[in-house]
Amino acid sequence: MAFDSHQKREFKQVGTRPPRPDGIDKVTGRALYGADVSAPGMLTARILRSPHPHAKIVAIDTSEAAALPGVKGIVTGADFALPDDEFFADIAVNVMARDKALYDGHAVAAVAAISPAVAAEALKRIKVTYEVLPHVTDVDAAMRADAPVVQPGRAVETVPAGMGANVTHFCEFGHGDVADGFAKADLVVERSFRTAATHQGYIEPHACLASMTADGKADLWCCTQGQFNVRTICATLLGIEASQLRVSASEIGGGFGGKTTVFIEPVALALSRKTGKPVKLVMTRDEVFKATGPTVSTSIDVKIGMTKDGRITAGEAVLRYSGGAYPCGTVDMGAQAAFAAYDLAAVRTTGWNALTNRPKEAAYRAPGAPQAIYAVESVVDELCLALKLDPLDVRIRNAARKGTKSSYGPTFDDIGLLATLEAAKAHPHYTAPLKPGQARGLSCGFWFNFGGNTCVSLNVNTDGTVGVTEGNPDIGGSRASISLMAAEELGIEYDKVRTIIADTSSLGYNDVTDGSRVTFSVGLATIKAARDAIGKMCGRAAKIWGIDEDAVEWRDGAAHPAGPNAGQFPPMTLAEIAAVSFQTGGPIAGHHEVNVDGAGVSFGVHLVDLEVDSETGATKVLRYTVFQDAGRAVHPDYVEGQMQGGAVQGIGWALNEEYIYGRDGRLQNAGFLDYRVPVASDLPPIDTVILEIPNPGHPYGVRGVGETPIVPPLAAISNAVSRAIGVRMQELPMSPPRILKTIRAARA
Amino acid sequence: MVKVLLWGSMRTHTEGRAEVEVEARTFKEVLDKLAEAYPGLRPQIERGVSMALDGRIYREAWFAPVGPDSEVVLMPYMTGG
Amino acid sequence: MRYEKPQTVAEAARLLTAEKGLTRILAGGTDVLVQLKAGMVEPELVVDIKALPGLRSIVSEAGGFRIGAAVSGAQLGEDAEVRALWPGVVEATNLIGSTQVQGRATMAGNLCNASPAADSVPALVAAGAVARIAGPGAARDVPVEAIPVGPGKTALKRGEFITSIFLPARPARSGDAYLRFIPRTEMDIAVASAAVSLTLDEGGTITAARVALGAVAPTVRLVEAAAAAIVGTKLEDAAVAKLAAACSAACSPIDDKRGTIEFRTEVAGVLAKRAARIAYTRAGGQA
Amino acid sequence: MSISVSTTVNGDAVDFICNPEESLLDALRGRLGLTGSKEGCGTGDCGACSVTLNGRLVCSCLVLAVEAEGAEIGTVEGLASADRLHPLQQAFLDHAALQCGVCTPGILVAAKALLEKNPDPSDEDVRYWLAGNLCRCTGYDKIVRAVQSAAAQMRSA
Repeated sequence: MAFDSHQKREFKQVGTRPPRPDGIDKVTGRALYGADVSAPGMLTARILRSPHPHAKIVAIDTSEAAALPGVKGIVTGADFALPDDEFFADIAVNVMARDKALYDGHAVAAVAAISPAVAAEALKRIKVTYEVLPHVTDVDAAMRADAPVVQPGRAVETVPAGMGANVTHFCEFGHGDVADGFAKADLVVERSFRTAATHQGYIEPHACLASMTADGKADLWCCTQGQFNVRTICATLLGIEASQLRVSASEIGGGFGGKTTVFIEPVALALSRKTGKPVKLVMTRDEVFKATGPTVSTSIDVKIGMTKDGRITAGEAVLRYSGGAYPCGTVDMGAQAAFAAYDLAAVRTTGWNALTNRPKEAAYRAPGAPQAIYAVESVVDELCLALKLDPLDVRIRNAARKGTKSSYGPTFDDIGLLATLEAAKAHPHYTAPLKPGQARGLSCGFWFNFGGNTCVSLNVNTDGTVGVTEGNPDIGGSRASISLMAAEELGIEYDKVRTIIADTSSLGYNDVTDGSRVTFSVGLATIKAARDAIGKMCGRAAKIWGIDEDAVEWRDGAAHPAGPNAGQFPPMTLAEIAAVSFQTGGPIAGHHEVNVDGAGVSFGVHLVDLEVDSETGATKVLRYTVFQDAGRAVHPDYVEGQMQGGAVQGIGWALNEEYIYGRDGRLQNAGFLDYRVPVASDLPPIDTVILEIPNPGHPYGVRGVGETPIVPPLAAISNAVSRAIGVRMQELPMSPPRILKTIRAARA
Repeated sequence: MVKVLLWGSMRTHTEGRAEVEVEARTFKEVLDKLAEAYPGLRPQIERGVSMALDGRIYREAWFAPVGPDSEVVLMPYMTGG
Repeated sequence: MRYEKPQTVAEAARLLTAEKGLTRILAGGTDVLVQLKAGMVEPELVVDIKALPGLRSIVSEAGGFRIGAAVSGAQLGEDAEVRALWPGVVEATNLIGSTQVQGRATMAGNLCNASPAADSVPALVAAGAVARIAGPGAARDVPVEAIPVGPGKTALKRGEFITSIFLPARPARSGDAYLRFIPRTEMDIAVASAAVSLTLDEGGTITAARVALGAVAPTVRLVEAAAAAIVGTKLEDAAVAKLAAACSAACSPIDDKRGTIEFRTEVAGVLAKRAARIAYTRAGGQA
Repeated sequence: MSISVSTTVNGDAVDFICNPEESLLDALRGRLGLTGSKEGCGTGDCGACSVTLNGRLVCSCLVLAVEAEGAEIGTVEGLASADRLHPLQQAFLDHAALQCGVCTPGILVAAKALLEKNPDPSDEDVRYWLAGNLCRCTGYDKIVRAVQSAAAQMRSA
């Protein structure tokens, strides 16, 4: 274990900022994304979607569509296996509805045709008979006993009897006596909050090209965060063996969690199976919004007690999340994360999930945490204001640290929260003067980070270069980080390493690119694969020198004789050993396969200055600084990139992004025109401060960095807006009409 | 015996106890013994649980060794984005 | 769908008149292509008018400018003379969509799309601009405010299309301005908007004004009471307050995904107030 | 009904056949195999399909393919010469101004059009010019820095 764990060392490559290996392809337009490949004889597929939020599918008549010249195949729900396992069954039913359409945009049939125009025409000729049912899209409404039932009988055993039929999930976390804690407080504040569902908003719509032959062999090209997971799901839904389905991950145009599952891939495969031809299926943007996975929408109550000198005596939160039309456990993570930044003697969080007629939730960057932490950090800010306390001092005072029993149970090891808070306090931004009308807000953020199944092969080429084969799609520059770690461990130059992402037939299973796991887990496996190769290279050198393997050590990219009896030999470099590898036993490779644990948790603190136009409710973000513990920043440019990108997604969530449903249960804003992600002119520079508190669970101290940055902006912005207008905002997004209404209501 | 801290909603199936003791030397044994002693926990265990062992979270590792002095906290199986 | 690119106005009119099915005019295409993509319209015939004589030029005429119907926002924005005479109209047009959309979008298209939220239209209405319409009969000139008759509906008859928009000459000491409210800084449709055009006498008193509002009624609205509130004043606070109140009173907006009735009504007044101050300053007044 | 179109793409004369409904983006990607321009929305809201049409920056999803007749089109594929990246491309690599990279072609084409019009833009000029190019990964910070770095380099060249 000692060898796996973090050790202090001097890095030569890690921490530098070389160009990414896939960079030139991406700036020249050569990189191939999901929709960029075609196959000879390919058909185009389109999906027919329910216009109703909730409806019984009485009948589907495809005969007129099938008769249209150029239509080669049509599938409906009946063409997919319904797995016994609920996890897969829910995906299957989401991919193609069976007896009921559960949300506006739910797929009900799909067509493969010789051209996009014919496919579009065919969709119009499919006659679906619906019996429209009452619908519910609001989480609080859905929890009521008299709410329309989205799916009956889906509650897990923890849900107490007597809850509404849409309640599927209940969880509770915490320790200590909260009633006693509140009694010790000088001030207790209790508030309710709501957050809208938001979408990951990746710029590349889902796209795939499927090809399945009569003997059951299939190839699938798709944009995904995890080709192995796509294989598992598609093989299950189509009833084929994993070995027969080879999934290749295209370059991926953003995911943020939204591409950790499947929506269209099984449909394309089923159509290819039916037609005997390759089938390309690309979502429109409207389909992406309507029928892929946004976040949960939430309704949250938070109660916190504080003493006059800023000590939190107890915290309590009730979280009501809806993950759409299917059971969803995201509230677990929200309930665990809500108070993670605090060292509390008494804390209790309870979480509920309720079904609504909305699309099936998919992960979005730290799923469940931003909403819960927004609510908690808002109440902490209100307490600081009321007690006239400095909000950073209060957070420092109450910060979780090594040895703190976390709000979700385990005791924290080395964590970087305190250092991050102190860095924020020492930063010029925190004390910069504000002009009249401007306000400053801040928030802590937290995410668990994960490891997971990881498999890496590292091949030493005879010319002294190295190929690293990994299995996680590169969304934000991870190939560069992996190459850096391989080069570091091997002691060779960065540009001697080429890292590629394998298809599912070329490497063992890798978990999805999620949970901020890639730099941490794939990095760890790469370092160990390099050590495996180093061991073999030391063995070859020992043979050449005629000494014991134990008497060879690896240093600065070369084998050296070591120890008193090793003898005197000039070191042999990797290139020298590789050059004679055929003569010394054959090709040299290193491997590592592991289910990685020990991802260190990550904390961040965000500071924002903004001003609100009190006549229109418009918010202008003026200055923004992100402080985050990265454990070890392998490629600092891409660590900063994660911090900046996550912050801006959070800013969008706080100010403008939301799923807007009409009374008819239909999504009103399924496009980038009215689903308003931040544009360049909305933003100031996003400054970053990277802290490096090594993760004890990684050889180089790496922590995941990708998810934490989306957590703090919601409350940081809300706290600043609330300070600017002098009224506590309690709903996201803080769109101008909502802010103006709040200002007016407070004045009235 | 290993003390296992459960999260709140699991207590319904452990006669209200937040901490239970089982005889186990590994993560897998903890899960097996829990399911055996408290059958009501079985569905959740089958859906997936993680375990924090002395502060480090393990998502699936059956053979992660657990000692009598270890801090063992059961957690829901988690996913990220 | 057929695509035609006629070389003369007569040919264009003939094509449009002859087609029995749905037709669409293509100039910048930034609305038409979105509608095609969404399947909102399925025209039988699209007539590209960009090759018609004069449609891509800006010509001085009687102290004002005749702007061809296919002149893009970007081209208009690069014309220093138009910008100097009607800065509000040019800034309004330049607010339509992104830089990319500016490369194609036209004022005439913005007008004919007949959206109540069209950015250039309130400014054109405030400016007293006149559209020249070609068609099967003789060309006719119509004030821009008479073109849209409801959301997505225009007063153009079968076979008719706009060939140019005329921005008139204006007296010395005149200024105009346009402001819209959007939740972001760019890329949105106006939630409410206001355009003000005014003329001052030598002492800085407003002698004439036109005030138009967008996105607060089924069509862009010319608010005469708002103009009356500031004519004869030097835009003192009381006059500005009256202007804002008159604007808010003239609103009959809807609640939708972009804004509420309450918000639009209030913000229209705020924007009119701010636009009036800019126009006043541009006209040489000391605000 | 198919229409034959003769046009010029990145300086090369090319012909293609298309349907009247097809967008220029469809033709570039589907007919000419130039998949560097991306479709992020198809409605002019994301800028991933940005190209130049007779020197003007446009969304190729909002241009009919038939309108390319006789026109000069510039795409991301035309930015680099055989042995040399455009300064903007190099700056984007040097400044890590891309993460997933799918918006990058459109942003490069748009930024090039900006620098041709305004070789010395302010940060605000860059941000407003690029407001029609959505990037969901970077938060735009490094993009603005990269454009400014390329601009400075191009001014001194």
